[in-house]
Amino acid sequence: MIPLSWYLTLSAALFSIGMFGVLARKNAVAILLGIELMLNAVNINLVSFWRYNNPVLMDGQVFAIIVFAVAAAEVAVGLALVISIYRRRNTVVADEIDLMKW
Amino acid sequence: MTAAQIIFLITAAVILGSAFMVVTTKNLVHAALWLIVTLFGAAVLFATLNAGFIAVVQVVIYIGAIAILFIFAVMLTRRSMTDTGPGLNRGWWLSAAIALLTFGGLVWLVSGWGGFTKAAPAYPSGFDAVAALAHALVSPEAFVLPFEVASVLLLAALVGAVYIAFQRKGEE
Amino acid sequence: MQSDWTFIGLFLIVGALIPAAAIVVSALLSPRKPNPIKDSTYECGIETVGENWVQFKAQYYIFALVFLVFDVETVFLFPWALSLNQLGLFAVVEGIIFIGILVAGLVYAWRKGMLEWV
Amino acid sequence: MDFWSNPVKFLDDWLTGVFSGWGMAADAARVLTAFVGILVLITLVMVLDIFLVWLERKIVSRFQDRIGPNRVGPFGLIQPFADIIKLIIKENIYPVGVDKAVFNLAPVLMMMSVLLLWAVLPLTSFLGLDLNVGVLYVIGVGALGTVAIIMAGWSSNNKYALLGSFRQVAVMISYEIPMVAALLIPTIFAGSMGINSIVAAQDTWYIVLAPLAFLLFLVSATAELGRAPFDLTEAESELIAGHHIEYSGMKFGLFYASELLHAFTFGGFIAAFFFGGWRGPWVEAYPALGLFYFIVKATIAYWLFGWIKYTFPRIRIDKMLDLNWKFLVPFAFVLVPFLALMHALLRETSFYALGMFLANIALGWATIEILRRRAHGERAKVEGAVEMHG
Repeated sequence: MIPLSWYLTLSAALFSIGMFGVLARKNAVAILLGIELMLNAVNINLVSFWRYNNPVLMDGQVFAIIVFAVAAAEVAVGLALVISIYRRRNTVVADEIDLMKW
Repeated sequence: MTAAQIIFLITAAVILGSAFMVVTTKNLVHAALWLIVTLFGAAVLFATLNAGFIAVVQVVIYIGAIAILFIFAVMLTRRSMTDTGPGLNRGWWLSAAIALLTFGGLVWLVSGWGGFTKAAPAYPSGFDAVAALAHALVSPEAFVLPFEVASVLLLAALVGAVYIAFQRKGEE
Repeated sequence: MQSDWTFIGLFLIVGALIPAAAIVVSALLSPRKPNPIKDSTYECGIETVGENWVQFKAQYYIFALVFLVFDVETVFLFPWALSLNQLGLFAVVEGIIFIGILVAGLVYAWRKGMLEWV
Repeated sequence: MDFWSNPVKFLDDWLTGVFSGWGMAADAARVLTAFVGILVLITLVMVLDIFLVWLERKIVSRFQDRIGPNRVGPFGLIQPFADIIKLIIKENIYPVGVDKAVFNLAPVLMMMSVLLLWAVLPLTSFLGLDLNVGVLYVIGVGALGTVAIIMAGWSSNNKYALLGSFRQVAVMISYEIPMVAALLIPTIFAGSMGINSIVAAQDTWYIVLAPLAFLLFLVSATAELGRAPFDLTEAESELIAGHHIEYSGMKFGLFYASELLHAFTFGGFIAAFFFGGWRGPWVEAYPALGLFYFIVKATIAYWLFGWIKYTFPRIRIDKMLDLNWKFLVPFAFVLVPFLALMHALLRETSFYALGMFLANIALGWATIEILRRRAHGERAKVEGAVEMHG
């Protein structure tokens, strides 16, 4: 049988990889890809907690479903912002999008 | 080693390998395709965890909609087929260090918790998780409010995103 | 339950292997005599101009975006559809509210002229 | 155990017994048996696919007042095998700038996305997995096909392939919404997402209870399959051949075969969701008879797709997206709560089937009336404008 620790370690690793992507990538779309990885790591955690705690209580799965909705909303708005910025400033490099700095 | 463990290890290797490709590959379309592999691997994990509904929804929403949206966005925001340039920041090693620290910290934190290595309780025989989930989401004494609020959240996202991305006439 | 997913997993493996085998067999049996003309991009015999990159309309993104939101919502309707027989009229009212919110978004996008292709 | 009441179970038990007799663990023997069963099923499906090529060519030739293949074998039945041999020994061309890995993966994924549907297709009461998320599984597998089209179009390094695949994907994702909404209705009626359970619950065929849902599913499935009149990706006169322009030999063959098989599979789903699947007379006594009923119903539905394909002219992409977002989607979101309400109200009554049918007729009539009014208004506007200028 697989102990819970395997799932938790995997999701921690996936979360860290996603975080690396968010911090290190230049392209704004790639940063959003990293965020997707992090959200998936969260979902793996939620579902494995559901299974390893008490499968009759559905809270973990309901949480995962809500995370899907949040991920969809996040991606829709995030990519819309990227496209809008690209149209105005012709760049998708996050470092060059510094209008709010000043 | 049981069969379940072997399947888990293969899936985990695929997930982590493709996730690594997502964050390092220069070509963004490839990155999006690798993301699809990662998402599919996560769906396999959900299926092995008996969460059939989550597994299928993962494929429908993440692969069928979100990944497609990513590919469309990549196509819209590029100057040519080959323009990729350096994919990573100059300070990427710092990011790598932070990510490694996060991983170590997270594992250290949860390994101190009592339930870290516990085995799964026996799955109640004859229990239909999909029906139970359906009931939990809709019945008034469970999660009906989050269920309805989620649709409001999506409405807000739709209105906001469409407004931002929409190209008004005369602009460019 | 678990055996169902094992079956799906086996189906996935066999379903990938058989088309892959078809391609491999054909690669082994077929000749390979490339030349520059044969390998050029096919555009009805007209010489290819520029790279294969074309400027896409932002409209593709808008439709994908509207689709994403509606896809999530319709998937959420499946749990509702499953428990309809148990919960009866209460669930129907709930579903009507849910779909009403959904349709409000559609009406907004329509009114703003975002569903026009041109 | 009687062989004819459940031949698959009988063979399954027998083979598992044989494998266990070789000293295999019980679980391993069961998995190996399932593997062999799936291999046999998929091989049969591929043979069916070859036969479909012949059937398709016969159908199209009849519509175009021709005879179709009639030289190789009786009625030209051996013709598709000759085609296959030709495709296998044809040269594999990799045009310049092709992304080889993605290019080779796309046709495999495309075929796989169709074959995976057969896991849940309820061929008989005992064959076809009753997955408890079956309906969503069908939609999810369809998503893999969308990805395959994008991969093919992008990796070909050809503007027309890229444009074709993006148009096709825009259309497929748009029409997925009404399709999912139409599939909600059998789910509501049966109270289950397992496709075999849905078939088993159809004491009256759902075409009687929800003819409008059937029409909605038929239209959106035609678009989802990328068949005429919605075959924008293969708009030969504009885009050459869409996402599979650069494919040759067996890889093109896989795209072609998967398109035909996809249409047949959706014919099967139409039979399962709306025409009672394997149900028919004497099925309770001889369950194996269900396979015959199912194949007949699926073939009729497949022929319906062919009829539509060779009758209607292609629709322009903007008209097509208009049709979807401004008619089918709003209509679907009226239809689903309306039928759910009627179902909840009438379920306990004795005139359930009749009431549902009449409710559908009423809603359909109201829709047509609204459309007619709007069309008249549009027409008056256009004609008024013409008169003013004239």
